[in-house]
This record gives sequence, C-alpha cells and structure tokens, in this order.
Amino acid sequence: MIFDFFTKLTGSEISASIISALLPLFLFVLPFALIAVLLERKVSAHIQDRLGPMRVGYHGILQTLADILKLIQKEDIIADSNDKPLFNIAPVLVFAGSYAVFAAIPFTSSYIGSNINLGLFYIIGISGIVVIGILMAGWASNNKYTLLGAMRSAAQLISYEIPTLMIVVTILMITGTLNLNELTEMQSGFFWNWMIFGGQATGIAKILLIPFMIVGFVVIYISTLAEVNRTPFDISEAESELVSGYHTEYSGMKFAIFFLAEYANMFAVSAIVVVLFFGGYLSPIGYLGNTLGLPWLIPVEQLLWFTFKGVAFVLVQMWLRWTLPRLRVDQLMAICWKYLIPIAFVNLLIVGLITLI
Amino acid sequence: MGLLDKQFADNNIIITKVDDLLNWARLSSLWQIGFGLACCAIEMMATSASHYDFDRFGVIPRPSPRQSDVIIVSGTVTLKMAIRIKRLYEQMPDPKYVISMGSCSNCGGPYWEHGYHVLKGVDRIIPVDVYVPGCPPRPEALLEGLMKLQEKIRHESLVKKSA
Amino acid sequence: MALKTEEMTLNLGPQHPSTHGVLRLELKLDGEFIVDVIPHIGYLHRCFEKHAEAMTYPQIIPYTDRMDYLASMYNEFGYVVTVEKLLGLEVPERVEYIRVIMGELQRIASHLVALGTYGADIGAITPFLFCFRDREKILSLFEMTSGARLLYNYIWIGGVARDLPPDFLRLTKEFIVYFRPKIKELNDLLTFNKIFIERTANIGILPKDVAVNYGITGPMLRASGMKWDLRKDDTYSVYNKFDFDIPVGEGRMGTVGDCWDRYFVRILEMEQSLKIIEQAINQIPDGDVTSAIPKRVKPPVGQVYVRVENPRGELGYFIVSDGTLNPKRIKVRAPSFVNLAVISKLCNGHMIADVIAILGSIDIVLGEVDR
Amino acid sequence: MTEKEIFEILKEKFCETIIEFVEAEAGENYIKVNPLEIDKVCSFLFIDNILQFDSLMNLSAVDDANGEKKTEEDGSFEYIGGTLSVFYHLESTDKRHKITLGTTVEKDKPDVVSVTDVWEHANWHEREAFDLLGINFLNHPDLRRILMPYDWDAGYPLRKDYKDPDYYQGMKVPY
Repeated sequence: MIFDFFTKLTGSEISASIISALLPLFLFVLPFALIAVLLERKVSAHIQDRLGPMRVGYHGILQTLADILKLIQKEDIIADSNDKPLFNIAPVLVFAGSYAVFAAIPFTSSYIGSNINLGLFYIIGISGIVVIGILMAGWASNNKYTLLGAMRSAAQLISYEIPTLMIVVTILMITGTLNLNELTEMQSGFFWNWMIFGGQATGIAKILLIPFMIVGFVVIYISTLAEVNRTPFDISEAESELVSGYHTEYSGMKFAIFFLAEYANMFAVSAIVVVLFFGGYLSPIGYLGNTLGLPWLIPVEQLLWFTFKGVAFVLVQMWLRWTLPRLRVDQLMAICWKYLIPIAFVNLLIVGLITLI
Repeated sequence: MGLLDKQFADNNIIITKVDDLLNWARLSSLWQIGFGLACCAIEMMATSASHYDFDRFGVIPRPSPRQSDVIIVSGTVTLKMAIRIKRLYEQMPDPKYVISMGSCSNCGGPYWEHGYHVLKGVDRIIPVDVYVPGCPPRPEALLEGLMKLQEKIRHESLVKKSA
Repeated sequence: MALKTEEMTLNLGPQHPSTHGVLRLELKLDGEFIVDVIPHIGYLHRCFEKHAEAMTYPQIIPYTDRMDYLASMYNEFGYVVTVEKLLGLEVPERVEYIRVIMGELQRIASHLVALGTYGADIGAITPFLFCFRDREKILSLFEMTSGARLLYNYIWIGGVARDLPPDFLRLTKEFIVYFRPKIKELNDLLTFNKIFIERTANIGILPKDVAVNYGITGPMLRASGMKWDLRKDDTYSVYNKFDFDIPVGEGRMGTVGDCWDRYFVRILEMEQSLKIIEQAINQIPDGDVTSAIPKRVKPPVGQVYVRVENPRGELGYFIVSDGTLNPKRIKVRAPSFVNLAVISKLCNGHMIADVIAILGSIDIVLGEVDR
Repeated sequence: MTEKEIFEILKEKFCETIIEFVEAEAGENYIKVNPLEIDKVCSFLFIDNILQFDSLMNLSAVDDANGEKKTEEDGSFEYIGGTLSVFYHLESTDKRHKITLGTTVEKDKPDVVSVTDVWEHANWHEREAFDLLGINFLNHPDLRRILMPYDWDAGYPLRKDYKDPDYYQGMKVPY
C-alpha cells in the first residue's frame, strides 16, 4: 500500500521505507503529542476551575511549542555518577518502543505502516521494549527515587500485560486473525458490528456476547491505563512519593523525549482498544464519500474517525487522572492478580463457549 | 547558560531573530521547582491554585530540579536549609532563574536582627534575578515579579558581551 | 529460607513535593517496606523564642502569626489570651465574639489546606485546587477585616485592631450558605472515593493511650476516639455560649485512629465550625472593640501557661515575665511539633506510599514545628 | 484536686525531693523539685491512681539570667554562674486537674533527669531544651540537637548571653 506507493515514487525501497517510517512520526505522533500536552493542561485546568495556559498564543495554543523549544535549549546534565551509555540510550529506547507500536496500527483502510499478519502479537511484543528503557533509565540515573520508580514500573507493566493478553486472546477466538487490518474489516458495516457489540455474530450468540465483550473492554482499558502509567496507576512516577519516578534525573531534551513517549503511548493503547472493540477506523454511520461518490474521501474520513475515537479514549484517561487518587503499589498488584486476571480468564472461557454455539 | 548562550561574537539580523524566538520560548515556559519554604509558600500555592492560576503564564510546578527553570525561594532561608537550597540551585540545568519571594528571602525580613539561625537574604548564596517584596507578597505581587522576570529574559542575547 | 536483603536509606526532603515544607525524613527501607523513619526538623527554625525575648508584648503578635502560618488568627488568639491572663485583663464581649468568629473561620481555612494537600499527597490534585478556591473566599473575608491575606496582626492584647467592616456579617452568612454544599462536593470527590479509602483506611493506626502519652492533641487525638477539645474541656473566651459537637473518629472505614478517621474528623469539624460561626453572628453584641487595649503592657512578675485549641491541636504559650516590658521567656507548645514526633511509631511496617499518607494526615506546618 | 492537695500528697511521699511550693505573684504556682529526682516524682504522678497525670502538656526550659553580669567593652555581656530552670506542665485527662513542676539547675552543671520514660512526649521537648539552652538530660534515649544543625558549635542560642558566630559553613550569620 503506502510502502508500494513510495517505492514507485522514489524508485528505491530504502528511501521508501525511511519515508514511510517517519511519516506517522511527523504527520501524527508529534502533532498529537503537542496537542495532547496542551489538551491535558487545558482539560485539567477546566476541571479544576482554572483557565490553563492563556498567554502564549490564543488561549495558549502555542504553549507546548514554547515548552519544547525551551527544553531544547536546556543544559543536558549528565552527573558523574550516572551510567553514561545507559543514561543516554534509555530515553531513545522508551520512545522507540512506544513509536514502533504505531507501525502496525491501521490508521485508515489504505494506510498501515506494515500490514503484517502478526500485527497484534507484534504490538504486544514491541511495547515490552519500553520496560527495558524504563529500567535502564532508573538504574543509570543512580538515584534511589528513579530506581524505585523503575522497579515499580517494570513490575506493573509486566503484570498488566497478562490481562491485556487474555482479552486479546478472547478477541482472537472470535475473529481468528492477528492482522489488525483484517480485524478492523471484520467489524465493518454499522456500529452494531463492532466487537463491543458482539462483532459479526448473529442471533442468540450476539446477544450473549455483548455483556462479556463489555467486561472485556473494561478489563483491557484498565490494564492499558496501567501500562501507560496513568493515574490511578501512576505509581512509577508518583509525584508525591518518588519526585517524578524514573525520569527524575533527566533534564532538557531527554526529558522531552520521555514526555513525548508518554503521550505517544497514551494514544497507542487507546488505538489498540479502538481497533479491538470499536471498529478501528470504521465509521459507525457510513461514509460521506460513498454518498457523494468521491472514493478518495473515504480514507480521510476513516483517519478522522480513528483519531476521533482514539482521542476520545485519551480524554477519558485525562479525566480519570484529574479525578482519582493514586493506588498503592501492593493494591495495584492486587487489582491485577486478584481481580483482572481471574475476570479475564472467566471471560475467555465463557466467550469460548459462546463461540461454539 | 543554555547551549548557545554567549557563543556568538557578532550580532546580526539572524541572531537577533533567533534570539527573539528562543527568549520567547524561555519566558513562556518557566517551569518552577515545586518547593516551598515558609509562609510565602502558601501564597505561592495560592498563586498556582484556581483563583490566580500560575498556569496561565505557562508556569507549572515540577517536582524535580532537573526539569525546572525557575526557583522561587518562598520564605525564610535558615542556615540549615541554605546549604540545600544552594545544592538545589546547582542541580537545575541552565538557563535558570531565581525569584526571591518575600522579605525573609530578600534580606531576612522580620528575623534580621535576632535570627541567629536565619540567613539574611538568599542572595548571599545564590544569584537572584527578581526580588518580590512583601511579608508575604500577595499573589498579584508574585505574578508581577514573574512578569518582571519575563521582561528580563526578553532582553537576553546569544551574543557574547564585549568586555 | 529468607533471602538476605540489604537495608536502603532513602532521604525524603527537605525539598520533596509532599513533606509540606522543609521536613526531612530519613527512611530505612526493606524494598518498599519501612523499617524505620527518622525525622529531622529545624530547617525552618526562625528563632521565634529569641525574638520574643527582645520585643515588647504587643510587638510579638506579628511573630506569632508567622509560626503556624495557616492558622495565624488562632496563634494571635492564643497569645493574647495568655497575656491577658497574666495581666488579669477583662475584654469586652464583642471582642470575644469577633475573636471566635475569626478563629473558627481560620479553622475552616486551615482544614481546607490540610484536606486539599492530603488529597494531593494521595494523588488526587483536583480536590486540592477546589479547597484552595474555597479558602480564597475566607481569605477575602479576613482581608476586608484586617487588610492582610495570610498574616493578620488583627487580634491585639485587650481587643482587636479594628471593628468588623459593615458588610462582614452579611458576607460571612453568604459564605456559610456557599460553603455547606462544597463540603458535600469534597466528600463526593475524595472522602468516599474507593481508592482514597483503600489508601487511608487501616493505615497508621494510633491507639488512644499511645496518643495521650505522646501528647497528641487536636483532630489527631479526636480521630483516635478521645472526646477531647479544649474549647469544651478547658474552655476559654466565649466558647461555652455555643452549642456544638466534638466529632471523634469512629473507624467507619477501618480501625479507629487510622488516616481516614483523621481526615474525616477534619471534615466534620468544618461543619461544627460553621455552626459556631452561625451562632456567633446571631448573638454578637454591640460595643467598642478597642476600649480595653492597654497603653503599655507590663505584666507583673510571674509565669503562666495557657492553651487554646488551634486547628492542629493544643497550642500553649508559656510566658515567664520578669516585670519588664519584654517577656523573660516565651515557650510555645506547638501542636505540630508534638504531633510529628509520633510519626516513626506510626510508620513502622508500612510502605513508602503510606508514609506520605500518614504524614499528610498528621497535618504539620513546619513554621510551627521549627518555630 | 487543687495544687495544694497534690502538693500535700507529694510532700508525704517524697519528703526530701520536693523542695518547696512556690507561690507566684501573678499567674501560676508551681512545685519545686530536685532536678536529679524529677523522674521519680513524675512516674509517681503518672502511676498513682488518685493523681493519674497521664499527659505532659508542656516542658519548657528557661534561662533565669541571674548570674553575675559581666559586660564587655563592645556591649556584649556574659553571665557568670546563674541557673537554668525546667518547667513541667502536667495534666490528667481523666481527673481534670493540672499541676506545674519546676526544677532549677546550676548553669555550670545543668543535669536534669529525663522524663521520657514516663511520657514519650517529653522526648522532643527535652531535645529542644538541650539544643537551645544546653540542659543535659540524663538517661535520655537520643539527646542530639534538634532544631539547630547537628554541627552547630557556637553554643546554646536561647541563653541570654549567647553571641552569634560570624560565619557558619562560609555563610555570614549577622545581618
């Protein structure tokens, strides 16, 4: 698809891959992060009876730009006792991990970074790199707060992968594919064909599936919240306990990269939830392009729908963050191992039985 | 000093424009280190809170000194604390700014005469950019102090000053 | 076989987002678990007692403001009550009513900061800002009366600096009407939040006998189930003319004397304070508020210890007079100083996150701990 | 129970330790106790069924400023000799009575027995009294400076004849 298009355009596969690899970064992830940071500040401000950034541009729309420009100018402190190579690699790894996820996410029916058959599997696997990066950052900083933050973070990420995977397997049983593009296409039609409403199943099976799909959605949403370290699961950067967790020692641009990765991650996990349960890029009500007879409009609409759905979940993440207190580390683990995993297991079992009907 | 500060010998139109852009970025996003000392810290918190809202100016508190640009010394600096403040200041990356908030950190305030354990002015240990008088200063005064600091930053330059 | 582990020392503060100022806690950790907590204080030691020896009695009032800067009115209140007792001075009734109204408003303002920052410690930032928003309304009441937002120098020996402004009583009534629903809002947002309860219930339990032995007072003692409030038990000013309850911890969400109880007692106290203010506004007599202010404060030789119920507990002033214009010695029994001492006992066996929860529930003000 | 009654009970129990009942011109009276046996008096007050002084309200140390005043040429002065006092304000939360104990020690040998064993509350107050006035509490579990820096070596600031050092760790102390 997009890769073939660029190969034709530039005549070389290497430059085509580079372009198609960088495309989502510059077209989507960076602008998204810029907007999301501002959005977060604005959303939190309005939740808290404040206004948020107002002075930089109209209602502060240039605030994040100024922040980034400032962070570039800042001195890059590497303390003597830091482990230099690890300290430098860590932010890159964290960002790479969260960015690589975007490679397999279908933004529209005609754009997907890499249309691999193991898409879902790849996403789950590659996001594991983030853990390595965080552990590295925590260790290399040679600071007790960062170390504690990194340990907490690693334990948390690894634990919460299990319920996520359970739910993914539940979906797999129904769809039978790991390819995200196919997975999305299987939910086409109108919104009642979305996975959360039982997908393409019909009759009694569909009615039976709906409650379990909703349970599955709740479980996976909670675990993704935990995977991106958002409140109430932000114990790894718990401000009131660990200063700012694993990135306490980072200044300037390296800190900005962590920040960027965090927001990229927020969208990535929302996108996965959208693809699995909410029909990915599919429109719930049909396309304007079809009605007007303009086929090129359909991918644009799909991108808009996809962004809209993703951002909606990001907004819910923000809303939760500014409403809820934080859990303690053992309670966090208890939620995962005592509640989410058993629920996910039972859910898996029942959905399996239903699919047999 | 930032990466580029005072690296250029001569002044030309490009540098002036870049100056403006970089200074704009600096002054629009002054992250303060979330750190309070005494009474003034409460007024500083009130300034960050809903009624006055520091965030309007792009000022957000960062818990770690490594990620902050401005340290607001809000309250009485004691001898025991002075060593820590100096260390905090040293931990911040350049370019960094200091606002001395309240009479105590300006000059010792009401504790100037008999305060055997009070440092009479934080400028004895770290350089101060803006002094905000008051005991404690009202939030409006702190905002004014911040705007004075922004004005100061607006006139910074990448050009090395000739001696 | 138990694995051999190494103890880790973590230094919390003096610059840390949740030590409420410049407290330093040295935590001895076994993984995430606390083995020992050693508090180090004195980072805000501003030599109040030395200053007091060099000042005349009225000059000391502004310094008392700066001790517990979240409850300045009450610090002045306690100080002037002490000096008046030393002088044997009677003050007009209107003055007493004004002092009570100010004191109780201050108690609400102080508790709002305590509750808000406690929410922030647990991770919920929004309640903190809501609390500050409501506190701002009280501050504007203080401002129209005394001219200052935080440190007032309003309550003087024998009177108050100036009479209440004409609109004050009406605006205070309006504030009470405004504030009652806000307590409910705070309850909905934070108090009965499941996560908040999980974090605070059964954490840092302080039994009653330990509390008394450590000299704990105020909301902390009441949360441990002891009905002890100096406003009733050792009454001063005109508190005996009002009808109010003393809320105590009941262990509604866990055990009596846990962090949640300490938090909830403060919420209930705000309601009681509103009740007192309402009664005081309705009963306040007319009169001159400055008539009893002495021209020269020169108490006889002697010593006196008087205590009042500060928002944080028993605030006592011990004044030794040598018959001159300056006191010979003033020792302040600061409630936060005493309450903080119990922290190492409360924290043992808990986790790092609980230390923050416990510290927040003690509600210290470092200006008062270190003086 | 009034102070006088409590004094009578104590007088019976500890005839030598209790020195006198001091009646003040203004304010409060107190019972003067021998500094080296204050802990025994206190634990009796704590344990006794009739008295039940379960709470120490306050513990304060005072420089009596009663030595021989020696003034230097530059206006600074020093007390030669003189005494320091410690006051204990006790209360029974159950019986609702209060009492004040006082004890006086020579400045040259300011030894007072700690009452931390009786009331944990006394721990920090005694450390503070040690820190600011230099009263040496015997049997105290952890007698360190508390408010001043641990390495402060310029004396005890709340003594009347305390003089500021010029520098502390390179920082100028006087204005």
